[in-house]
Amino acid sequence: MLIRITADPLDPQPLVEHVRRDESGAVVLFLGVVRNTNLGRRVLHLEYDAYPQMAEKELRQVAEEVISRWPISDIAIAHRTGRLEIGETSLIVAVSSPHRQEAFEACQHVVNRIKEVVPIWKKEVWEGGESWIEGEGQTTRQPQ
Amino acid sequence: MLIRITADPLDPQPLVEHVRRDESGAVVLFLGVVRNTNLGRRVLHLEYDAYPQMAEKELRQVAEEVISRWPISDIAIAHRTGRLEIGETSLIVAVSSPHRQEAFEACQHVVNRIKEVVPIWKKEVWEGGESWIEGEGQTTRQPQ
Amino acid sequence: MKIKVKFFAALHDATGRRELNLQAQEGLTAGELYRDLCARFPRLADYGGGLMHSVNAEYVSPDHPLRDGDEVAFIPPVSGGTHAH
Amino acid sequence: MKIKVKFFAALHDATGRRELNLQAQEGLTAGELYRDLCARFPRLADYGGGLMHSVNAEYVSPDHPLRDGDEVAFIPPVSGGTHAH
Repeated sequence: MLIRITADPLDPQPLVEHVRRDESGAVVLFLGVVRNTNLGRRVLHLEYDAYPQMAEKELRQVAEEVISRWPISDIAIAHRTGRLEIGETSLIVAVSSPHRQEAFEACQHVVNRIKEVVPIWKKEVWEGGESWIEGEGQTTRQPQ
Repeated sequence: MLIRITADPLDPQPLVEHVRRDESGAVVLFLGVVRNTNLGRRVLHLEYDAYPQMAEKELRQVAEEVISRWPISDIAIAHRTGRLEIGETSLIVAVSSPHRQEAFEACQHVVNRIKEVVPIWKKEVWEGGESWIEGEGQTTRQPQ
Repeated sequence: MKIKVKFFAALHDATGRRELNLQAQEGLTAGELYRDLCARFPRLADYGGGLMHSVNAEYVSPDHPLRDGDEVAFIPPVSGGTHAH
Repeated sequence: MKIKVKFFAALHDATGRRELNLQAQEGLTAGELYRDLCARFPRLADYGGGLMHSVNAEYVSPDHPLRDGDEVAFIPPVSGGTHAH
């Protein structure tokens, strides 16, 4: 298992190498990338903040939960923090398994759980404003 | 769209770069890797044979079918041929989309369709024998 | 007892701080600490509704009693992972 | 008319060839060509059941009539993609 919170750019290849085993027939990778619009608004860049020790602990729990539930070989999760430009990768989840179906399901589950429990936050910066995002798309109340 | 049949080792990063767009929020990658057992038998290596022109045409059709059916941004597919050792990557499918659910579904569909219609074949080589594989796991009749 | 408080994301903006070391009376709970901090940082009160509490990097309930040396954080609704929902 | 035949995977093993150029009579179908080839390469007959036919890299039915210059292949059940099923 590999869990990493880092301000450095993310590269998928080391995660693939980390999870692959000789009994693995499939590796499924998810890459979350910064896109240029959200809720109809043109996004200039994002900023990710994290509580690193707690985020790593929670990511580890998510990974353990998934390993106990699907017959998969291993999981690697890397989340980037700091300022990210359009097109940069914020998250990589890699899951390996002997059979492909399980790897797809487990990878999707990890991505969903990360958005629920892991203390990482993103701020969208657009022309003329910015806002911390809550959950899947709501914006925070903006204090005066 | 990127479709490639090649005898060279496969690297995921160029496929990610190829499919990513500024409107993409998700890239899902599938890597098929050679594992050390199949049907209870210890596999030494695999050999992939292909009808390259026809395989590329069929892969392109699979990709077009998926692009017409899911709201995804782009697809890249690379399939390796020749002798592959345990742990080497035989297939990479990369799908990008604004939202992640579609990328997972479309990627899975591409992988399934490849095993149905694309003229590529694998031979398993194990201790004391070898066999071309038919579909998902049956072995060919072995001519005397 | 000594308590360290960490502020992230919107709470960092609201307080202008990443971290705060303070003295608290024995038996103070995580929820009581939050209310005390709202007096000092009024903009914090805007976030009360959706916050979770954590002590030493574990989620706890607001009535969790604090102990000397604890690291406390108030966790706004998370939004990590991907930009694609 | 001139026809090019390609052999892949098990059919390559069965014939010992990758490619064969031959003269065929006008109107010959893909399925008839296969039966003719079985006379020349008896091990080919072992694969008849599951084969698909292709002409110029498109799947066709066995009664597809061949034309001068066609490239024909007989496609055993495919098994590409991944090793994980």
